[in-house]
Amino acid sequence: MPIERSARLREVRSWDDHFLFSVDAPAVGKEARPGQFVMVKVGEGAFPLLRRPLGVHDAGPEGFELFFRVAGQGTALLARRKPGDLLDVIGPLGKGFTAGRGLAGRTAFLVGGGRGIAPLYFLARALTGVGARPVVFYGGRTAADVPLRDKFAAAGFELHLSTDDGSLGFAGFVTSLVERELGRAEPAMVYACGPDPMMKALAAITARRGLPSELSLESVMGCGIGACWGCVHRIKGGTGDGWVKICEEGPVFPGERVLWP
Amino acid sequence: MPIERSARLREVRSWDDHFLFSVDAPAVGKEARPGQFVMVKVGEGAFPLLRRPLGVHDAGPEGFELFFRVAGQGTALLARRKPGDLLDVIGPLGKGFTAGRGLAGRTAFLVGGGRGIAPLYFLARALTGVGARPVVFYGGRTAADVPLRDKFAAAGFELHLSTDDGSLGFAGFVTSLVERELGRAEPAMVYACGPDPMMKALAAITARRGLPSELSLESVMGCGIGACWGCVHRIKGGTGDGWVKICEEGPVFPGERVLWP
Amino acid sequence: MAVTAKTVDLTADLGFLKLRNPVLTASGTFGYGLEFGPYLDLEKLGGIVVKGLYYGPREGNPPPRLVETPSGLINAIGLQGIGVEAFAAKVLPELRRIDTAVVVNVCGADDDEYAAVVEFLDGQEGIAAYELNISCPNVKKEGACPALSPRTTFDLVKRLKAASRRPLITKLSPNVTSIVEIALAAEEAGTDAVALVNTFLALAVDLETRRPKLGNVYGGLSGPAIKPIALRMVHQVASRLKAPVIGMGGIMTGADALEFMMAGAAAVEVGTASFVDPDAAVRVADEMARWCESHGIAAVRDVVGTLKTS
Amino acid sequence: MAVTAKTVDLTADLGFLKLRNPVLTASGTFGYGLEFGPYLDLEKLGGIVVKGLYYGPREGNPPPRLVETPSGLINAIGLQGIGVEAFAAKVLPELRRIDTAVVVNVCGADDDEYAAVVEFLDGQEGIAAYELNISCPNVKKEGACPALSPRTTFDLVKRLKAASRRPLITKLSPNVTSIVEIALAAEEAGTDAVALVNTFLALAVDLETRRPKLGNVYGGLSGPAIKPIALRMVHQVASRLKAPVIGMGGIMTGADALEFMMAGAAAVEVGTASFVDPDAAVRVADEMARWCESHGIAAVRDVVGTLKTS
Ligand SMILES: Cc1cc2nc3c(=O)[nH]c(=O)nc-3n(C[C@H](O)[C@H](O)[C@H](O)COP(=O)(O)OP(=O)(O)OC[C@H]3O[C@@H](n4cnc5c(N)ncnc54)[C@H](O)[C@@H]3O)c2cc1C
Ligand SMILES: Cc1cc2nc3c(=O)[nH]c(=O)nc-3n(C[C@H](O)[C@H](O)[C@H](O)COP(=O)(O)OP(=O)(O)OC[C@H]3O[C@@H](n4cnc5c(N)ncnc54)[C@H](O)[C@@H]3O)c2cc1C
Ligand SMILES: Cc1cc2nc3c(=O)[nH]c(=O)nc-3n(C[C@H](O)[C@H](O)[C@H](O)COP(=O)(O)O)c2cc1C
Ligand SMILES: Cc1cc2nc3c(=O)[nH]c(=O)nc-3n(C[C@H](O)[C@H](O)[C@H](O)COP(=O)(O)O)c2cc1C
Ligand code: FES
Ligand code: FES
Repeated sequence: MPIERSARLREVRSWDDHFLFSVDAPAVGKEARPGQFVMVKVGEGAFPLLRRPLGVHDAGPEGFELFFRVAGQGTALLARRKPGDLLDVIGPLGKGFTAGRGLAGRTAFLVGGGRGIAPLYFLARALTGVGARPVVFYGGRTAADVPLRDKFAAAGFELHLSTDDGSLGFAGFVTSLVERELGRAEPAMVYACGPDPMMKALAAITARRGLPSELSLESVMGCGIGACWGCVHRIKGGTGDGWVKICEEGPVFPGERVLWP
Repeated sequence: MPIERSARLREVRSWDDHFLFSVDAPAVGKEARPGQFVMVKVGEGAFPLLRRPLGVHDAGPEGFELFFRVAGQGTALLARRKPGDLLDVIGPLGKGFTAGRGLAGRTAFLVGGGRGIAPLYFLARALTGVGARPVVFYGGRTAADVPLRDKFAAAGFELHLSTDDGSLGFAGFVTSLVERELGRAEPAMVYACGPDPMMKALAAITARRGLPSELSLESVMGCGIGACWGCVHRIKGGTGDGWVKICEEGPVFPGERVLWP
Repeated sequence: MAVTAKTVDLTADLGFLKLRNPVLTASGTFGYGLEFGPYLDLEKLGGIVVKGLYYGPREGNPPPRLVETPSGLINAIGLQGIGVEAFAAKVLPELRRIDTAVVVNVCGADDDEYAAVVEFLDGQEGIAAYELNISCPNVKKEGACPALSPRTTFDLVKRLKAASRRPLITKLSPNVTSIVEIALAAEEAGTDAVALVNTFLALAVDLETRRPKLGNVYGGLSGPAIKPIALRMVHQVASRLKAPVIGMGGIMTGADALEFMMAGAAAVEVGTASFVDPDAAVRVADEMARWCESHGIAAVRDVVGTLKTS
Repeated sequence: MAVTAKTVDLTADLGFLKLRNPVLTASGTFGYGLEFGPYLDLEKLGGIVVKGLYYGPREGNPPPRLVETPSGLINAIGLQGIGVEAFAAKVLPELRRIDTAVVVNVCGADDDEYAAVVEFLDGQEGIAAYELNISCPNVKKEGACPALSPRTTFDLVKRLKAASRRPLITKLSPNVTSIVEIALAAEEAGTDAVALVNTFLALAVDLETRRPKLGNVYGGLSGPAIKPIALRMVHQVASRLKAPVIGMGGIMTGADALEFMMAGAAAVEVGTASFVDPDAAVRVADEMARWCESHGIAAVRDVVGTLKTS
């Protein structure tokens, strides 16, 4: 988990308020595993004060990719960066998804809600790498919230789209779409990243069917390295008496261990 | 003194840490008089908090020019702006130099130290306009501190250069150069803008010879519009019991009225 | 009928004073008001709190008087000003022509001077209320001022309340262990409202000269940096007092102002923001109206004290 | 021989403790120390002040526990932690292998728990001193803590001083009217040093939910936003106390740290900065050395208390 103070931003793609950054950072790229994240300095100087956590969207020997949606001041500043700019990132951090050989020849569902799709591309590639069959569910409020659909399709992953307003794909929550597909296929694992309500619903669905799941949680993060205890979530059987540090023991947890308020 | 929230930065020239901005802002440009200044938002958002005061380097119906040297965080941020960017400026503010018809046919000395040269270009043009003969003295620590020499020369103003280290023009303080020239010519007015020590010395020189002078003072400024009382200097016969607001009654004052610590 | 920015009722009621909207300009950050004529419509303000006034003119502190800090500003102006007599002669007549509430920020080197200022101003027309500045950190040594003790606060407010024909707003200092205790003392002494916070006693150092960056050594910190502390204090005081609370400290936007109102402020003052944008106070009021519109809130006063803490 | 960054004497002497350099890591912002192993050389630190410890493990507060503000951070962690026994069993042995001063930040729900923690730790090796956290705003209601009163400060420090075999550093709260009064009480009670400041009690509001942004309602404000106030308090306390002062509050750079030392701090702690840059504390020490070099200062301790205020 090096501190990469001058990672060159190689390429920027954008769709409205969604941005895809390709970053040159071999040290980070080589180490990164699906589900891990990086802490990025979004501003220049001390404003804003804290780094922002962003999931590793993809990674390789030369560097990594980020996919983010402008959520506020920090991501808005980050979105202003241009190719050639230098980024200050720490990572890869946290424990990622388990995408082991055990899944070879089997199907896995990858469920992404909105910006939560970010870490699932890297995961889908890794699963293909171990001979598993990733089926991607990608949902948003409206068509503009699912800009990566072409990228996933082009990569040849089975892709199911949903929008709450029906402007694209299945009309309704992505979790309902998942439930429908669960009738047809029985995945060996369900991976998910998205807003808490989606994760909660999905945890319930997988629990009901006794399906193993891995959920990537979010929280405001002060440090990303386990030092501030600011990013806790209730996790069964974790350390820290119930409040477990997402940045250190997560952000990915088995669905059955995640407790919801 | 309008608030011009989106003045387009038309052109940027730079020499190391000196920058010349040409800004489209008819409302400001039309009103501006030599010696007045503008308050510029240097950052984006609330960082840094305060605007920075910058003298009007030149002005016309279409807008105005700024010439500044990077002195710290704020000017460093401003220096990053690119042509096409929008600036948020208030001005023109303050009372400028008197460059009236009374000077027609007569000589005026314009003495600029370092960045203090900024307001003197506009003044020199105005003086020529009323038929006066501006003689410009432009000094700095070293050659790199007097980047506008070509601009003044090209405009046809009589120009005397000095550097403390002798790397360009007269070797020594610009005030010594002025004293030398005072032996030869007797100006009807001495205008000056520069660091306090230079202004103080010049005030003494002109006083000794009974020459009228106008000095443009500097101070940290909170508002630039007379509201915070943060920019005061001791001025004889001003309002405010000795501590006079530079932004409102200045920044230009007759040399004999300026009191030095 | 749907709420629109135009139809939102922005009026604020302090009991003793009805305001067009809850946004006043904070003392010392808006001059005597008239300076801002060129930049905004003074009649769109909830009110103007003028710069602190002693009885006579005052020199103020030696410069430098200002230093910027991260998201903050330290000032040590030292209440330079023209005094009440010049104010009544030169400024007040102008202000009277403007249809907006004028509040005078009253200062004094001792209790008698506070009383003298109030007595003199009581003889003048066109003043809506007095804001007692018992909390300026820039005049006595190390920020000493009446607002640091419940006793001195009580005594001074009691005396001035008895003397004054106008409502009193007591302006509190944040440089205390329990601002609630001070606020309660002011209320017990009969203040009609409290305003908080004044600035935080602060220091900035120039490494090269090894001297303080301010001529007065210490100064008062204001701006966004202090907002979270000011908001906490307003919430504490508003939860305990019956008297209305006027909140301030780092308000730059309508959202900031609404946070203070949710925390319990019946009105707010905009200070340092007016230096950055001379029209900030009016913008803040406009942004409030638009927020109410987008949230279907017909009267901004319905927001006051609605923060849920359980 | 000319001063170079390498030859600058950075050692700091607290009397009871000699430090490699004046930069310690502030409690609660550096975990138990080991978390930072991957990011900096722990043996380049002046010392490590570990996260606050109660006797037993603690749950801490419900999330959200952090909110960023302009140039600041509000936290309401609530001292979640493993307790001293687990600390002694799992962490201390690791820390003993590192050649750096380890200071334990001691917490307690009441005086007896503070005493129990000290008693237990007195039985452990590899601890240089105790920092008494009598100033955490995040555990009791509205920030209540011993450091808010000279009396409770005096009583607690006196009792712990008598009980402890190690030097005591009393950590003070900035949420007081006179921090000098509290510091003097701690000194009179026998503290070996004081550390200031802890965080400022603060509130952040979420307009949309109308709830506080922190699960604990109030939290503690840290970071550059508070530096000017912290610096003022350090200057006030250092001018009055004989005991050494450890200064902190918003230190991000070597220049910031040197300002605290000029104001009278014998050493400093770096807190929030370690979240932004895990190696911040070592960078701060390096920047100090370079500043001394460029100013021909052979020993950084010669800077302490050199601020000229007249
Ligand atoms: C492990 C992890 C991985 C993430 N990966 C991605 C990603 O790949 N792409 C992406 O677009 N976003 C991702 N996020 C969310 C991202 O960190 C936040 O959107 C970002 O920090 C918001 O910062 P801001 O300054 O733009 O908004 P702010 O102004 O700071 O906040 C805007 C809103 O977002 C909330 N928020 C702030 N910080 C976080 C946070 N860390 N997590 C969740 N909500 C937050 C605030 O409470 C507020 O409601 C991730 C978060 C975590 C914890
Ligand atoms: C009326 C007026 C006109 C000016 N015109 C010009 C101009 O045309 N070109 C130009 O380059 N500069 C000009 N200045 C100076 C300019 O305003 C400062 O250099 C600038 O504000 C520094 O801001 P900063 O954030 O870069 O530096 P900071 O980090 O704010 O300060 C850097 C150093 O400059 C000092 N400083 C800060 N503000 C001021 C100030 N307002 N005046 C003097 N010193 C200050 C600080 O004390 C510090 O020592 C003018 C100043 C005034 C008052
Ligand atoms: C330059 C300056 C001058 C001030 N003068 C006064 C004053 O005369 N009387 C007073 O009660 N408060 C004075 N204050 C305090 C403000 O009224 C206000 O309480 C404080 O600045 C916090 O609000 P803000 O963060 O919005 O500026 C002054 C503040 C500043 C920055
Ligand atoms: C997340 C967090 C946790 C903290 N925990 C403790 C603690 O356990 N004990 C303590 O004495 N101070 C604690 N503090 C206060 C810091 O040690 C320090 O006093 C304060 O943050 C000011 O320094 P800074 O501005 O450099 O962060 C904590 C601060 C933060 C931000
Ligand atoms: S973000 Fe600091 S501990 Fe997780
Ligand atoms: S800068 Fe505010 S009064 Fe001059």
